[in-house]
Amino acid sequence: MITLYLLGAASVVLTLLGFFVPARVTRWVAVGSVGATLAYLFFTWGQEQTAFGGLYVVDSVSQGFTMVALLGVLWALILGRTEKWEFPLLLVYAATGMHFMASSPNLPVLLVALEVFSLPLYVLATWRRDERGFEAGLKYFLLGALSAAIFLYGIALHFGATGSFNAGAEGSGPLYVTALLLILGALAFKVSLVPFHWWTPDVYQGSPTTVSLMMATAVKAAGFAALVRVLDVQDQGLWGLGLGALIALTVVFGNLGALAQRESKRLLAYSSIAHAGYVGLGLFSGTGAPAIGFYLLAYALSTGLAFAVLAAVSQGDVPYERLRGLLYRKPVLGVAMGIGLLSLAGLPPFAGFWGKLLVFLEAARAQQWGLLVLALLTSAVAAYYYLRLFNLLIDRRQEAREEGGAPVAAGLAGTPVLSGQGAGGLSLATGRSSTATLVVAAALVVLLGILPGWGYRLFSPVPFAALSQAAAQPAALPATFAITSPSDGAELRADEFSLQGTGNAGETLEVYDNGTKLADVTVGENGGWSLTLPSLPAPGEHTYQVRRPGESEGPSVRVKILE
Amino acid sequence: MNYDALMHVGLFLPLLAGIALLIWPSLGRTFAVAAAGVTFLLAAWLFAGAQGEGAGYASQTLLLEPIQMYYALGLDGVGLMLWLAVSFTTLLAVYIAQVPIRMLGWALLMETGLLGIFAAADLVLFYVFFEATLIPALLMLGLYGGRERLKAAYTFALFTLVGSLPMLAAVFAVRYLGGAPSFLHADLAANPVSGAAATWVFLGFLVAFAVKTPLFPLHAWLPSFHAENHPSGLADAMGTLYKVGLFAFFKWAIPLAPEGFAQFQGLLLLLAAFGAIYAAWLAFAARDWKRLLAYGGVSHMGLGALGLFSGHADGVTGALFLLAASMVYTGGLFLVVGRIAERTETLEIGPVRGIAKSAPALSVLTMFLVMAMIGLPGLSGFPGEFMALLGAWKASPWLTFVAFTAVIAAAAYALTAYQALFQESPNRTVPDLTPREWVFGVAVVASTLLVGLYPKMFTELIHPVSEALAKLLGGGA
Amino acid sequence: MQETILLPLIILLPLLGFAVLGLWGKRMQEPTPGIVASALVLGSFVLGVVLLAQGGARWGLEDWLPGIPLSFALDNLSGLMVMIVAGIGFLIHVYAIGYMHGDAGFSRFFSYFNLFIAAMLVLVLGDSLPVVFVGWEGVGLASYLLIGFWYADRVNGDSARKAFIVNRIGDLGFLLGMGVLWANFGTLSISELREAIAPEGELAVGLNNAALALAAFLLFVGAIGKSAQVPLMVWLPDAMAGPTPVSALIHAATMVTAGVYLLCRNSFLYFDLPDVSFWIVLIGMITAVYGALCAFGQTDIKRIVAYSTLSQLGFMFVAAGVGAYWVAMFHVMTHAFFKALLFMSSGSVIHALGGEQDVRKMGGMWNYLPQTRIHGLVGALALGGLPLLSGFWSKDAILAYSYEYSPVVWFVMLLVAAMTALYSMRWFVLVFLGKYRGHEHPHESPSVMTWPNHVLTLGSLFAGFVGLPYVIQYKNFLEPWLNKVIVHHEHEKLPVLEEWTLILVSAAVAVGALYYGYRFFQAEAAGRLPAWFVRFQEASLRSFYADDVYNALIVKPLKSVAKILFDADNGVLTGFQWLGSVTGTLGGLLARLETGYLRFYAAGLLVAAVLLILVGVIR
Amino acid sequence: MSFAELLAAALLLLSALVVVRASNAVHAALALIANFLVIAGVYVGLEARFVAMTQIIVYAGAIVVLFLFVIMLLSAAQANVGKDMLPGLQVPAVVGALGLAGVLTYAVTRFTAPPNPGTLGGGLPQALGPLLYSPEKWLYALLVVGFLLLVATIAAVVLVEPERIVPEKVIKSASEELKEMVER
Amino acid sequence: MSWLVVSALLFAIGAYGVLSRRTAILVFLSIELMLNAANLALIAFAKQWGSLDAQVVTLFVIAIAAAEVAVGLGLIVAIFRRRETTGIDELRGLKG
Repeated sequence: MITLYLLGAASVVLTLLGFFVPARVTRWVAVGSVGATLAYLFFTWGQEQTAFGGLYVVDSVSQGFTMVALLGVLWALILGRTEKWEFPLLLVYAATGMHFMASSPNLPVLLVALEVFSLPLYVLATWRRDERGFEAGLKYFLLGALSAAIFLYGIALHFGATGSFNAGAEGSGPLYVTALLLILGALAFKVSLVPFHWWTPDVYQGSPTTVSLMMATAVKAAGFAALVRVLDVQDQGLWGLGLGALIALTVVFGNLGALAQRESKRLLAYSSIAHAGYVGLGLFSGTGAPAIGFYLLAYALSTGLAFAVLAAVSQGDVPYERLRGLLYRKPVLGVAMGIGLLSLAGLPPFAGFWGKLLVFLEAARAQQWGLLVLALLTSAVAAYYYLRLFNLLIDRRQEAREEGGAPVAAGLAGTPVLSGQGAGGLSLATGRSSTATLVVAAALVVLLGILPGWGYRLFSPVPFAALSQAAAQPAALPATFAITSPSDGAELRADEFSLQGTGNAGETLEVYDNGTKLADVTVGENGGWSLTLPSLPAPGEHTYQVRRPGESEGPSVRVKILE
Repeated sequence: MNYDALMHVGLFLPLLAGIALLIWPSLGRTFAVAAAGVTFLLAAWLFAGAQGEGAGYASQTLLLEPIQMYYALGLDGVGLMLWLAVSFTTLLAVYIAQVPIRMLGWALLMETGLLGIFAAADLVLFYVFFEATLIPALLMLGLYGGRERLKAAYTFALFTLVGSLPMLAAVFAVRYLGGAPSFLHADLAANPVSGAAATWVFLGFLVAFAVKTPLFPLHAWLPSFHAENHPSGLADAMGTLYKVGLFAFFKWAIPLAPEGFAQFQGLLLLLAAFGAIYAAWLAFAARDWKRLLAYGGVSHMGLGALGLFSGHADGVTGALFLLAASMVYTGGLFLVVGRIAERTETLEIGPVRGIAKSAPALSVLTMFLVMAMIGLPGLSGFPGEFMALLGAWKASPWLTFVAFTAVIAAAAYALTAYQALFQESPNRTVPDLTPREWVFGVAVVASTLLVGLYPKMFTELIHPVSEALAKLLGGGA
Repeated sequence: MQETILLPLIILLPLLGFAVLGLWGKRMQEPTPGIVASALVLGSFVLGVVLLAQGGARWGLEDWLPGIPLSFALDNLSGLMVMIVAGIGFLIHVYAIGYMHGDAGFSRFFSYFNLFIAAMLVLVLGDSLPVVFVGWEGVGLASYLLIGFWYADRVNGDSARKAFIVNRIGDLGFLLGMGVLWANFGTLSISELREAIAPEGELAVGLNNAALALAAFLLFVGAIGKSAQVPLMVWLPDAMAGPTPVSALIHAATMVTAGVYLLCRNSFLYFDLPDVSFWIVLIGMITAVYGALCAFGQTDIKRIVAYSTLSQLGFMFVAAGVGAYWVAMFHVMTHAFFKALLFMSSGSVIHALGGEQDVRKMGGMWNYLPQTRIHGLVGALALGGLPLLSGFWSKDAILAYSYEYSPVVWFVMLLVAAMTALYSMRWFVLVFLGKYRGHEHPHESPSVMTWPNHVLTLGSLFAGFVGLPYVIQYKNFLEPWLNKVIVHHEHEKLPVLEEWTLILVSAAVAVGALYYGYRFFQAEAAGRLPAWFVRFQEASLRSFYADDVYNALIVKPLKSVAKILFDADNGVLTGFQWLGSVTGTLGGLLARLETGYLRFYAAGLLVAAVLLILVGVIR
Repeated sequence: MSFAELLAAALLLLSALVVVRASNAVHAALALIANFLVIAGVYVGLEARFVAMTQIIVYAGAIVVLFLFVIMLLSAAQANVGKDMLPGLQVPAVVGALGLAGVLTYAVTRFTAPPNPGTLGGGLPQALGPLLYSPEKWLYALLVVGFLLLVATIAAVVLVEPERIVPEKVIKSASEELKEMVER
Repeated sequence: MSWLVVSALLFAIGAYGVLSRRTAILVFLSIELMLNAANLALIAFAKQWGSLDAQVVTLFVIAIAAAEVAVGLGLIVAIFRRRETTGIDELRGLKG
């Protein structure tokens, strides 16, 4: 609850404070309050709590994903130096909205929370008040409204099918499936899975780099928090195929599209689409939440590094030429960008690799081999365009000539060159504080790369023992057990007669003869079991059935016993 | 004596030294040589320690609990030998190469990666080191390479990355289809994958390790990697150490999916044999020393691969011994070529002739290493090649014949190049060996001679391990 | 056969010489390196003889390579070779002190010389095949270093490289032979192989004959490479580019006979394989004929002797082929004496004429070089097979055994013996008789060069008497001594009458050919040769175009294919890059989907939603 | 479906089509108001009287009026301004809409009414009130909606705020930049 | 029960409106129409399920619509002031 109060109070105080104190103070108050919330979250880790009749839930998903969201917002706050005090205010509003979204299993609340953090984003997108800013804002707004409408209709149908507004409600039949898929579509829009991703490249490129940073990191975290809750439904069959198609398209489009890009912000937009696809892989197995959380944290830090460096180069477009030889001109920026790119590419010593590994493991655990191979192939393609950017950094050839004639270095130092910038426009993120964030983030990426255990523990809900035990037994496959011999309809003499069959290793099953329980049998290590009948069966028709303890039906075999 | 602690220190010492060098290059070369030297001493100490019970060391601590992944290191006979080879060659490289100090830092970073590859006893940890070593190698090529270095960097990085991604899929498949409780080598080997899955798993490993052996079609990145690297030969020597394909096949691919290996054995033998003769043939037409050595290396590894894939104990021992030995002398040759390039300002074979007249010691040193490379008996090249031949013959006589014609081709291309540079009527005078180069020369010559004349101290350790592998494949001793 | 550390000492002495002279040779004055080297070789000779007298020795180290021991053994066969190598080696070392006088690389020469002796001793004393192979390639290396000793000019460098590469082809055969034996018998130590293959002198029953034949043939390929038999003979004539002591030691006495030694050492393998033996005889014959024919046309004094070595090696292989292994070793011994003598006397002549090697610019040495002329005469006569000289006895024994094998072989070899006599006389006449055609003022060589020749002359004269044919009551020492070690078929004696006729026939042929040669080649000295012979000599000079054929058929195509493959290789690379560009263009197409129109996006969104629901509901 | 309901449904669909097809923006807005009024009537029929009231007052009264105001402000009466850059989009639009309608009707008609529905009590404020304000029920949601409205107002203000005159300091450095550019 | 079908049709018509209209305001109007369709469905289901929760949610939806309109029209006005047009096809700076 405290996080809720902290964020709420901060928003309200900031709204009023803005009129009395200069913009710089509001910015630091905002940074202070978000930082405090983050610290609080960190220290009260693992304390589960539900309030407001189940509408506000504080569990590992909420804490983890809120942390990632707040991280993104905090980073944007520090980088965004501007004269107008509303900028930090809107960011805090967005942060609060994201917390609402991450910590509520109730669908209408999710919808409202979605709106709460989208509205400031629409405005922030147009912050630079230039041609492209407004275009980005409008596109994001209209498509956002459209997806909200779809979300709402999904909620209505969901209510129709299940009678409840809670995310994880069980249901079946076409109405429920349509509802679920509509909701999935709306949330897919938010996290930019492919058929719903249209807005991402244009909006990331149009809005100021600091805001794009926030979008790439925080918005994705909030979106996936909601997705994790919505898709927590037991029977995966309902939405499995739909999500699989989305992810396959996302992974292919995101990576291949990125190959043809000429401008680094738009490239990072495509890369964020691709990464959304990889995260989606984790949704299939029931225990995917911690893996997704860790991936998002690693992704947020890495892509944050990339965006932060771009923010230091220019708030507008950053064509490749501007980055050539950055390592030699601005070593700190170069190294930070390098680490970010390598981590995004998923190279081991950095956090990105562990994120990918964990998510792919979840996919492997859910037997999604097709998607897994596709993801791996496309991440090879991804490695190419990250490497192309990386090679630009270390390219020693002549320095890039910025269009304004002033070499990039000079552009970094002075205030923004007059290019239709409103007085309140965002200045470049070259202050001491923003370079500090770069160093901290880079350190975190490397630290998580070396000790992924800590990062993962941040997101895992169940106390460790239970989880590792869950992971130990090979695969929590949907129950497949059967009787293999004797075959159905066989005629056997009474004496040479025993039952064999298959099941999950280490599981106990009950064997019934014509409805009466004969004996319990435990499945061996190689997934097979056998039972020699205690009492010789009476001649005549017998139906042998094997069931899971506590269930009423299971596969059965009809056998005729001769004299 | 707590050897495990030594192992951990030995593994991460170069990393720390490397980072220190990157941040404060003013520490200078002596610091780098000291770090590499201590690592070598540790490796030697570990090696000596293991002589007794021959078991080696193992230590594991949980790194990522939910997926049962351990930070597990295990050094058996093979690992110890390769540790010795890697640390010795790095010491030589760092001691002799005239390079910007920061590049030494990258080399030390790479050394940790390599030591990690050979010591990792957890599949995911192995994958981490396998990929992590790519970064320093890529940076050394990208930052300090020649004109076409970016293109070479692309090809090198992409070959490795695209190669190792199917391996990641194989890592998952091995764990989840094999039913092993953790990623530890012992558990994974205890329940290998069987049936159709084994083929796919092995294919995954095959692609990644073929790039690193390098086997025929996937060797395309090697010539440009070596040709474009820093002329001093440091990056090339480290690159030679990075050819871990054979070891990786031996330790991870074959034990984890023996049935998969059985299916691919024919193809692999063919590729190895073809690679050996093809690369030797290309070396004949190479116009500069680095490409020649690169192709020579590929041909050598082809012979080793033939031995390993034969599935017989002596073939496997031969392959591993050849791997370790070739690290020392091929690395040494690259460094010597670096010294020659510094004297004659060119790596081409041809323009400069007859420098033996003015630099006799240099010519003797180069002659020695060239002879080691073409497998002259009595030097460290021969035992490995010979054992590989004995094993390979049992697997397939014809392929062995084809592959080992590369031994003849080796004599041809190596001596032609040697003669062109050292022997004809001199058109230049170059300074002879400096004291530092003398020390380097003596070290390389002594080690090659010792290992060549008395291979028993290594084969004794390797043979039991390769016999176990042979038994696993039903190949017999 | 006692286990003693002294045995490896025989090898270590010259090895020590190689190391010491190699590192500190430069600091010693002119003759000391030569003296040190010769002393060490003498030391190992004495040690060898002592150990041999004590009934041989053995020394072994288990598991040098897994399953392969590092073991040395000195028995009668290797004892004989040790005596030849160390004995004649010592003499040639002494001779070289004189010959190499004033050369810049004096110490370097003697260090390489000692390396050669050490390698040859390893080859000879090795008891397991890989150890023999170490020696085998060791001598290859030493011959490479010594042929290319004066590496300054390109010709020497090329011929050294050629020698090494052709040897390597033979070595590959040796390697593969070892592979076969290892695959079938699991061991490579010669004594164990002997137990496995021929326990009591007969072939063990139930052996895989095909594998045995393959192993034997492959080892024979190794022998062909090392002993310069027909397919791989091109390197021996070019090896004359090295200094004369090198030619004398390596390309006459020791290295080239290693092939014959290998066959005799592994006689348990060959003695019962008729088809492999047939091949050995065939190749031996062809080489003998080819060598003899080429010797006629040569103009370089050393190349005449080189081709004669080629021919004599043919003889030895025929002897081994027909099963008379001890005779082959007998011919190796006698040949070592008179061939070394011939080379060293040629060396003295070259030394006397200040480096002149062309026989057409020599002649009339008879009256300038008092001692060398005797050496030359005895050498030529021994080579020619003058009865009672060593050459005659060993060659006659070979002819006798080949007669039993098949009269055709005997007849051909008789012809070759005649030709040998002819070209040996040609050599003698062109060098020593007639008047001096050059314009140097020849002077006799110093005593350090002539004394070794004196010893060799004695050897050439009396070496034959250790193995006289049975008909001559004089006891034959060599046959029983060697047959204790060599596995061979019991050889039933020819009837006395036939034996005598054979001896007389070969004696007559030899004397006739010698005399005719003496007369015939006076004309060449005066330049009045019959036209057909001159044309024959041109072809023979080019050694019947063997080199050109090899270059055209093998070397050139290999080089051009290498060039093509080299360019094709980065074809493989561009193949992969093309793949990259394809994905690039595909990416371009996908990126163009982002048309920028908001309504297009909205349409995409809704259509996607509809499809998603359809997929979900229908399934 | 009684006659009145059929009539209401027809009216709804008709007015919706007008909103979508009208060439004049004002007509579209007015049609939307009509649509909302009819829906309010339907709500009353479905025992949701309070919602019907809010629909009329807030939705029809405030929101659409705001639309009308903005249309007037921007004098953007004529609906389809500018050249149609994507003429080809008509086909997917129609097909998409029909597809959507088909799928949704299919899904909706699969609805099976639950066995024991609760009583609505005419959807009067007396029933809705406790639901809305009791912490156990929807209070939290209400708070969040309140917060949303706060955000909306601030966002709207920021969007349409004119360029504020900026304190002295900033302008000077901008001009320096200009001078510097000129010299270089 | 038929109200559900009507709401579905209304939703589809709204969707058609979004795709065919070429000015921002009218696109936004169609989205409002879609929102209303959803509201209608909610109320219809409330009637079937007999639960008042759905009606509470409808109220929230109206509030959301209000908030959206506020920001949306603000954005459209701001764009109009900058580009003198409300046509959405002209705004095509970002693509590729």
